[in-house]
Amino acid sequence: MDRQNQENLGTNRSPTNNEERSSTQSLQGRRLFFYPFLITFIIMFGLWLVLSGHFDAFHMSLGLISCAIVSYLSSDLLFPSPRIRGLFSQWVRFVRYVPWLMVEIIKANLHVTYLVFHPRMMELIDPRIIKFRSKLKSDLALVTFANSITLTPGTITVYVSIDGDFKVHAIDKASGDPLPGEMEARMPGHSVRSNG
Amino acid sequence: MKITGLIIAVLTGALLIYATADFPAWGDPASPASTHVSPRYIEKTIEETAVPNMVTSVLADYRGYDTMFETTVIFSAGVACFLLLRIFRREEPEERLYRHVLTGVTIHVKKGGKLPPSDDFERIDTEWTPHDLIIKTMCRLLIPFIQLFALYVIAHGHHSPGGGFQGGVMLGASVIVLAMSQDLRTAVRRLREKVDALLCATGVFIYAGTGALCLLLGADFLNYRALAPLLNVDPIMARSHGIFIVEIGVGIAVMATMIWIYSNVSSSGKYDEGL
Amino acid sequence: MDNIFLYSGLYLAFLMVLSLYRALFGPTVMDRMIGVNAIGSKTAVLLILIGLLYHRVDMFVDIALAYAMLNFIAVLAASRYFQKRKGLYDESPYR
Amino acid sequence: METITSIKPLLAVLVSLLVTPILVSSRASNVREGWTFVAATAKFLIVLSMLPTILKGTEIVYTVVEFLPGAAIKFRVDALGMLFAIVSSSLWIVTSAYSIGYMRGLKEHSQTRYFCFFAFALSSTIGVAFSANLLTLYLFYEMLSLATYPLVTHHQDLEARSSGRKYLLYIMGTSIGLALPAMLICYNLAGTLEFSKQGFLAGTASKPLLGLLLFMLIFGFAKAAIMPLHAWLPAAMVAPTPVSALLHAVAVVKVGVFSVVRVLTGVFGTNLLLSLDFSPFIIFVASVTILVGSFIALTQDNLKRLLAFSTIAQLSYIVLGVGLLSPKGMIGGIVHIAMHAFGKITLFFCAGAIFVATGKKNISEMIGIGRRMPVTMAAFFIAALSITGVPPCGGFLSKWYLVLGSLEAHQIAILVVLLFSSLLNACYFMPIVYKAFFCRPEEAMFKNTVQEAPLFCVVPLVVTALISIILLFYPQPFFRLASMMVHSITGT
Amino acid sequence: MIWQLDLAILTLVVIVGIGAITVKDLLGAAIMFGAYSFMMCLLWSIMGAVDVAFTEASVGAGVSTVFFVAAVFRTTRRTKD
Amino acid sequence: MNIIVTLLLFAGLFFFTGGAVGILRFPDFYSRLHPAGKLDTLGSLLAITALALFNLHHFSIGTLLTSIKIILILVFVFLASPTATHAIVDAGVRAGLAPWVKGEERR
Amino acid sequence: MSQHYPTLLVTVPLLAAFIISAAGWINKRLCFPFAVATLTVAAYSCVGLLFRVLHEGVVHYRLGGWPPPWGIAYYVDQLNGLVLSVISVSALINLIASKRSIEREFPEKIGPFYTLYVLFVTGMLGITVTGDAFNLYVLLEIGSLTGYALIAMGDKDRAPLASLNYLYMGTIGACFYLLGVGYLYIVTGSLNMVDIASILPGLYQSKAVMTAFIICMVGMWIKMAFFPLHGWLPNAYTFAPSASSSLIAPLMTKVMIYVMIRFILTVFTPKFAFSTLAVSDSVVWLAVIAIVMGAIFALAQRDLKKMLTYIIVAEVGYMVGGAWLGNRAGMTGAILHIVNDALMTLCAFLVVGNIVYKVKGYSFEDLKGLFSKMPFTMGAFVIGALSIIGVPPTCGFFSKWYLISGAIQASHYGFVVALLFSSLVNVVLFFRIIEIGYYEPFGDHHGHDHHPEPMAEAPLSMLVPLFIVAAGLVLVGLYTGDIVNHIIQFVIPKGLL
Amino acid sequence: MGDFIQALVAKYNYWIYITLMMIGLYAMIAKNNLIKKIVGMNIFQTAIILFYVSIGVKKGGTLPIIEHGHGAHSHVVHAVDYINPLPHVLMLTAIVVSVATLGVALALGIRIYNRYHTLEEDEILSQIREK
Repeated sequence: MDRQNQENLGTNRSPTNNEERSSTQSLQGRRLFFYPFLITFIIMFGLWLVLSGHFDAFHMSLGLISCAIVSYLSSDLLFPSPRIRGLFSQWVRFVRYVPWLMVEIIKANLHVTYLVFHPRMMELIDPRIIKFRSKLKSDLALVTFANSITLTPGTITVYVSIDGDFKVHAIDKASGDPLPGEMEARMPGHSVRSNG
Repeated sequence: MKITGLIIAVLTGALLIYATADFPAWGDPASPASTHVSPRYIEKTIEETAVPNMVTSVLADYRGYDTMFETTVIFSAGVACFLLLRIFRREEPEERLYRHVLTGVTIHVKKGGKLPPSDDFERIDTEWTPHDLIIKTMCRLLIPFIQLFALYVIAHGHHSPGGGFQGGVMLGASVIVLAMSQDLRTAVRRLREKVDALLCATGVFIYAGTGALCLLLGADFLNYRALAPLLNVDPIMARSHGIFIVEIGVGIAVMATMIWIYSNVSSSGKYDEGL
Repeated sequence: MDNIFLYSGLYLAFLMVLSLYRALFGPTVMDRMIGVNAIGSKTAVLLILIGLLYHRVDMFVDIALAYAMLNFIAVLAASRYFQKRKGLYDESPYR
Repeated sequence: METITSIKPLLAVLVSLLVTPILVSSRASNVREGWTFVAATAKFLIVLSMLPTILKGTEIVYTVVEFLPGAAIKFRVDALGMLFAIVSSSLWIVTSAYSIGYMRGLKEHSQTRYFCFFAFALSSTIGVAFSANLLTLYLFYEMLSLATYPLVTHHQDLEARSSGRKYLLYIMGTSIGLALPAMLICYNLAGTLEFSKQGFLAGTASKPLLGLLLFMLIFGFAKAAIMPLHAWLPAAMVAPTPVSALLHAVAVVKVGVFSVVRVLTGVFGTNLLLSLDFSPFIIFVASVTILVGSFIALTQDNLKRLLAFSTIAQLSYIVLGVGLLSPKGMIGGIVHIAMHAFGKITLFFCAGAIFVATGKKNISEMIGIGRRMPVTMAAFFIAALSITGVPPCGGFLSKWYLVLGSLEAHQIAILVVLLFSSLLNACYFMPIVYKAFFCRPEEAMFKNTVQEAPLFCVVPLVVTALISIILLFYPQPFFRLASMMVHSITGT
Repeated sequence: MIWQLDLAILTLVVIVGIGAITVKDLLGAAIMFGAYSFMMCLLWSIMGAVDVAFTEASVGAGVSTVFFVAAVFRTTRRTKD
Repeated sequence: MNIIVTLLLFAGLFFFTGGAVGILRFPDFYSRLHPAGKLDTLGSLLAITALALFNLHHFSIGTLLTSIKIILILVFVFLASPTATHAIVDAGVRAGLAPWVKGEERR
Repeated sequence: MSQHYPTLLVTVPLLAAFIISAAGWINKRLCFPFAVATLTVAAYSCVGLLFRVLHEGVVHYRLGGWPPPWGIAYYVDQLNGLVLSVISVSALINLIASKRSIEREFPEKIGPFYTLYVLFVTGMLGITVTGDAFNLYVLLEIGSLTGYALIAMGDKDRAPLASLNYLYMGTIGACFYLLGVGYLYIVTGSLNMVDIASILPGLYQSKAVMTAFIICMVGMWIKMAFFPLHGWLPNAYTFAPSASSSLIAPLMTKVMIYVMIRFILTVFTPKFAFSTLAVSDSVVWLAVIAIVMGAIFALAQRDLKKMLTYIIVAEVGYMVGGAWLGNRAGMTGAILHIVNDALMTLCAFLVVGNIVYKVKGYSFEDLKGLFSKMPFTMGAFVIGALSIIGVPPTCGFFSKWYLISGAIQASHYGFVVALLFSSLVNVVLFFRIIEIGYYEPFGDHHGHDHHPEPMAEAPLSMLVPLFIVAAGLVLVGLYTGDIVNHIIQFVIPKGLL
Repeated sequence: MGDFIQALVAKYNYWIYITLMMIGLYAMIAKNNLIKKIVGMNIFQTAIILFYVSIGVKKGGTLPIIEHGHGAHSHVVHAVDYINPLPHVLMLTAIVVSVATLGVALALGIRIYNRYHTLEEDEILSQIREK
């Protein structure tokens, strides 16, 4: 397993990240690697506790070992850049975002269900492809946005470029119109990424 | 051929259906299969091995010998795929393609030419396609969870369904997901082919080695009871722990083999971008 | 309650038949994928239902979870195929 | 009958086998031939050393391996076997000498292989002679077939190839197709394969089955060249002449006949054959072979082919003699093994010597050859007399006994056959001799200068011709052995 | 064992099985085979064989299908039957 | 409790039905993905929540953990399902499948 | 350690396979010594076990310490011991003999090749030694899987397809076997062979048991290439690399015949197989057809290796027919022929390996002039050929002897005729080859060698094992009596006359 | 008729497995495409697994994992209450074997394709014959 190459597989697009990575190899490297590791470890261990349901010493120690292994192997996948600033605020935004999304999803589904069971469905639907550019920058934000679009009324993300170009398939005109709209505004990571 | 196949299939089926007449009814608790050998497994599993999941106890202890060979089957399948498909390219191709990671510009390098050592370029094949952002990111996020779940499955084989094999497959699958969401080279960079092959052998070796260790400690092959003094527990717990050790071995072997087979099949032995 | 679960399960099986129609009769491979994916999402629910019918949900949850994960992998693999082979019906032989 | 255990039979068999590695490894021809002589002499001496014991009426037994009860690799030296062994081992010495002359004279290739397989063949022959049961006999019989194949096909040309095919087809086909199953049936019937004085098949099966077995065994050992399974013998004449001489006048064909004799005496037994009245069948088959063989011989131009057909006819004398089942006839038949061997080998030697000296194969090309090769042709004449059965040669004795035997068995027809065939013999031999010496000068194809074949060729044939004569006056050992044999099986 | 569900899924299994071998497209066959594995997994859960179901879920639904697709990717989708 | 569970379950089944019917009725591949991707997800959401709730019937730490695990499935489905949908639609686009436009035959 | 022989002989190769696999990644040259050492230990254990069995009777071994119906147990009797010894020894000999050709054919993949080689041997040994019906299936799959891979590495054009066909047929066969075991399990509730045998007598009339028997037998017949089911064998063995074909050809079919005999004798007693189920006569007739057809197909071939494969098909007919004659002699013949045929086939295929190594071909064209070019190889070939033909004192004769006498005792003359017919055809087959090697000048029509080489014998490391095998053919023939009296005799139950 | 229905209810699982097995076997023999044959092979193997699992089923039995088993040695376990675990164990092995076979078979298929550029058996055979 070599760490240098691994960095590459993350999505370090900006030159800033590259510079950071070269500094990673210097003295700071170990410490910068440590935080993602630790956070991954904590998340993983929380998950383990939920999964396991056995709280005796044997299983707990197994849990520790397993979490350590996973963190060692994959913490860089979870946190491709060693910087973890702003993580917390992102999470807060995310938690606020989810309930809103839920409501949207239910609305979306009712809409689609209506279409599905409508006897003259063929006349109602009018599929089209909408293109727009999102202001979001980070991968994660883009992906969350794209998935949210997929989950919400009559739209499916067809293509996202790394620069935020979206292609969306909408089932009818009404579904496609409001994009990007409110959803983008509510996205976690929208504000955070501005410093990148 | 179609008619022949049909005739053979129907004949076989007829013979088998004819034989079902003498079967005990489906789900009959008094059938020989349920009364002859299996009751001991059910009633004594806790007493003899301290493992509530009797499938695990039978799998890894009562019939642990089968399972050892089961793992060997997987291992040999991995070796077989390697033997059949792997191509070690000796001669340099006419030209190589390098992609600048940041801009996506592709550079053609003629035979003999060289790029300055840099992380910004990666070697690609003609087949290379841009990564899909959504898939790539989501898989990146999911992989650690899949891995943890797989480890959980291996560790809790005693109490719930699952065990080394299932966990190993999922561990392997996590790497396969990585290979699919990005490309095979990435996955191979994380887990080198040689390491993978060695892991594969190690996993099975752990299993068979545990058995042989019992042999060296004076008991029959795979009789984990003999491990008791070594692990410092009573013989019944020794069986339980023995099962656990073995499951780990199975997990490692299966994981490595799945990755091995996938890498070979998906790149037809070239270890390029793969699927 | 068991009966409700049982009939829900049967109903899910019926829905699977509907999805299966797409899986069987295409017309394109993508349609099949949709059908199979739909079957997959129902299967996860069905697995938990079975667990409830057995009164041993804790044993089935793991399977359902693993199942959900791996079903995703299968779909992923199939879609990856089209990322590299850009033909719906015809194809270029691999060299 | 007393028996003693001794390893001598095994030694006699092995001695020539043991010498083959040395033959293979030796590059120099002199060394090779020297070792051949050593082996041949040793073999002859070992065989001879057993003679006194046998003459005392004791049998020598040695079991090598026992595969299953009653079927082992086992040697038993009795009078009949002794007779055959003496004949073949003594003639090997002579033939070795002759081979040297012949092979060197013609500058043949692959001489090492030739000598090796020759030694191998002799081992098998002695093995057959000393075998104590049908299994051992079959074993060595097959070995002999295989060992002679490279000898027969020595020239490696197309003719040799087709002859080799024919040879194997006949020999191995019959032995596997007929003799082997017959042997197995015998074993299943009797539980043993050990030759016994009264035959081990007595009282084990019905007449039709026994008849079938007899048929299978007689024709199974096709080396006896009983018609219609004779065609391999003329074909095998493509071999170098020493091979034809030793193997197709002595070893191979005699092994066939010997096997048939063993079958008749050791497997079935005279009493059984008499009681079942199988004798006419054997006699009929043998008579037909004698007459047809002789007639065909009359028409041949190639000298070796003529000799081959002559051999076919002569072999059936032996079968006929034993088939008569009368003591005198049997003695005659058995002694004929020896008599015919010495006579026929001389004839072959002569044919070979002519070939070496002149390159001629056909009789029509040999007119006047007596003037060029007087010694050879004289020997030829003596041997021809012996084969025809005219004094002063050994052949007369055996024919005489055969005649007596046919009278004893009240088979006048056989008497006629014998006499008629002798006449035929004279008809195809005498013209050759006549033409060789007493042709008109303008007919003669050779100059008058004496130019014999190499010494190594001539000496052996002179020796064998002399022995043919001597045997008339001193046939004692052979007669003694034959009568011991007959005595022991018939009790008279 | 829940025989009602069992019967329902068994029927599905047979249909999918026939589908998998009749589809005139290897990728389709691979996908159908994946569906077949889902069904089998369900079937085994219904019969109470959780471990087998787990294995089938991980192997059949996950890895085998991926292998199939990978192999089809490396070969061809074309099939005459 | 049971009533809530039943209602949720039935709602989930309703959406599942919508998904299945939608897959059958919609005219082309892209539009079929809408019911398949969304309705099935929501159906899963409702049904699985129902089942998780039902599992808390006999409350204990064990059942609670089990319920959380069931919810984890849900989380996973929510993460994976849109991704899978996207993967399929991406495949369709790359395969060159033209979207259905109004007025065409059903495909 | 001697009480652990039964497990050592399987686990030592198994453990070593993993070490070899790892060693292949570290240093390729380590693989061969490891493999040799492993198989030597295995062979030593096998022979030691055989002697122990001869002295002490049946050896029991409990794996994991569990008593038999619950755990997996080994019962090693004389039959196992004999077959085990043959397998391990021939595998060892072949390993040494094929070192050169392996190194030449797969220079990059030596490690995996030896791994699979040793695993294959493990599978074969395990099948032979195990006393558990299901365990046998797993080991069978090990043997088969490794076998498929080993075969597919041969001829670039043909071997993969042949191997894939083998895989299909082999899987059907193994699945049928598994199905049969399942049928037995459903009526007996046990998987242990001895335990099943003790329960079965009350169930002989059951349709399920009958079907189980038939299905098991059909499965094994597929695996052993019994005539109508032989389709996979000729191509698979012909196009395999010489190291694999000389490993698999002697072992696979023979081991399956062993399994069949084991099932007839131990699991379903002979009484059931031969009396209750009145099919033995038809099976023997099937064997007759197998022998005749095998011989005829062999006649039609134009290359040596394929001809040998059809001879194997015929030989399988010998053994199946012999076993199903239902009497002592026939069964003895079948068991003896397992040993002999393994050696004979090994000898023949080693010869082919040598020829391929030197001449790079095995069609009849390539054999021209080989007697002068490779006299020692061809000498060994002649011995092997004689044994296959059935000429005393080579071993082939004696098994044929028993088979024929068994057939005579059973009054099954069709089988006698078939055996004799095939012997005669073998004479034709082999002497045809000998003629080509003997008469035709070397490199006559064949393009690649115009200047005749006087001697181009295979290297000594290939010749010596070949000679050992050839000598073994004669020695086994000479000691047939001992083998039968001290080993095989005890295997066959007293009830079988 | 009544008997038949009774048999149907008691044995239908076995019959379905036989049907599946026939499908698989038919595909293996009759199909021309190598990968299709592999699919058939897997169906065939799965059918057998189904058969085995069916053997293990017990009416009224629960999963073969002891309830409340963690450390509780006190309560008595009755064999009737649990499904027979042995077939499950065996079938785990069989599944593994089938996936191993699948891997090797696919590898072989790829090799064949790389050589002949087709997966149809008849086309491959005709290519071989042409040579």
